[in-house]
Amino acid sequence: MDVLYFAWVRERIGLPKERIETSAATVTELVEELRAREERYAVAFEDLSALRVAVDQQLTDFDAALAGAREVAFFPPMTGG
Amino acid sequence: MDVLYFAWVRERIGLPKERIETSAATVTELVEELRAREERYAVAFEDLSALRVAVDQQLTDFDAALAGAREVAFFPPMTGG
Amino acid sequence: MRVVVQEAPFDFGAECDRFAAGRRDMGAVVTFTGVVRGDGDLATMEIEHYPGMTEKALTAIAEEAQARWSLGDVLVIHRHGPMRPGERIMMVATTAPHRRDAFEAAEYLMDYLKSRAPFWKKERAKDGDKWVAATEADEQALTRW
Amino acid sequence: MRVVVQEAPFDFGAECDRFAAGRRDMGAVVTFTGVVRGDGDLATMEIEHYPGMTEKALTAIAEEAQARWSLGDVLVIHRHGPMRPGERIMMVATTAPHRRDAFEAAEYLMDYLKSRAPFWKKERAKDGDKWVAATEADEQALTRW
Repeated sequence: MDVLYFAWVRERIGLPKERIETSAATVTELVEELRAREERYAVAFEDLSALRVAVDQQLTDFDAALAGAREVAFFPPMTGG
Repeated sequence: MDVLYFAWVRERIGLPKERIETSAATVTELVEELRAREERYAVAFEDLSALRVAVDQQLTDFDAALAGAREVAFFPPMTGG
Repeated sequence: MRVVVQEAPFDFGAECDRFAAGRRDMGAVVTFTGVVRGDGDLATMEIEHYPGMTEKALTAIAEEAQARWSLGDVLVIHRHGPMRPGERIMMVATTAPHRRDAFEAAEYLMDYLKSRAPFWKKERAKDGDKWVAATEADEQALTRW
Repeated sequence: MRVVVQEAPFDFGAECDRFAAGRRDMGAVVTFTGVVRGDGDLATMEIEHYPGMTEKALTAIAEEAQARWSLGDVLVIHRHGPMRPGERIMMVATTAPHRRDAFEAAEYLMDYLKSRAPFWKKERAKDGDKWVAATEADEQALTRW
């Protein structure tokens, strides 16, 4: 699965995108796996209320299932316009 | 005093502007004078609820006093924009 | 603030561009233009106005908008005379630090100049001429403000 | 409907003019453009986005506007990359037979693309860089619709 990071999430983790092999069933499980990896992930995912998630380029929430997902992205609340 | 007519009021009365000597104290009194003049005025001023009035280029109502006024205009509700 | 009453067409794109140019202190620019709709067999729309009062009424409406909202600038252009379907009748534009002010002020300008500026529209069609009647909806729109 | 995501500047006046051209069936045209405000010592504003999702999100927002209001057409242009104060970040434009629809749809587009399209702004100033935080007011704006 491709995992993408944007804005300060990208900066904290130190890369924009990586390929991850995971059997996580939900976004929350994926976040737990990432947090356990290294300090920079733990820091980036410290406060989930400050984060948003998209699965296959659709905004969703952290309960979302990952079955069949090809791309998950994490980022702060959007500031377009 | 200059009296001006616009849109269908102008068409019914048959002229855009005329000079009138009047001692009418209010717009309503001026309207009464005009109505008494000729049929075309009576027709134009038949239904005052369909008319608007400006005194010296300020929208006002038919109770407005005419003391010192130089210009009175009658017209239908406006349709700008 | 700029208020223009003219018979000649105006260049909407150029006016938008000029109005928005160099607004380093204003985050939001809203423009509106009204177009003659080619309803039915409309040949021309003729707009009569009250020279002198028109400019005063539009200026008063623009000043009131500036008093009510935190705006950078206001532009009002309104034509009179004959126009064909597709021609642009008028435009308003507002700038503000924040978008909500710019949008609300532009809607306010439109609502007021629709019903409180001395313009009257006559539709000329094959089957005759007709003065456009003011609508209850347009009068109602003023109660918002 | 036209949705454009690009790094290059766009010509606001030309886009307004082209968008409003030939709308014989549409009485109302509303445009909005957002400008980088030169607050404080801001040197550049840098906009990051999510290629692929950005286009999908903007298209979905524009489609929803077309479903909710009686519109003729919708235009959305949004830039990414570095911009200086005074540069135009984005624009939306709507046409509708009636002005209220055109205004409301343009405000809806702005409210949604502010908080639901994947863009993130970073302010670069002399005393450091800072990600722009989403505001409670912008999130609240969505509850209107």
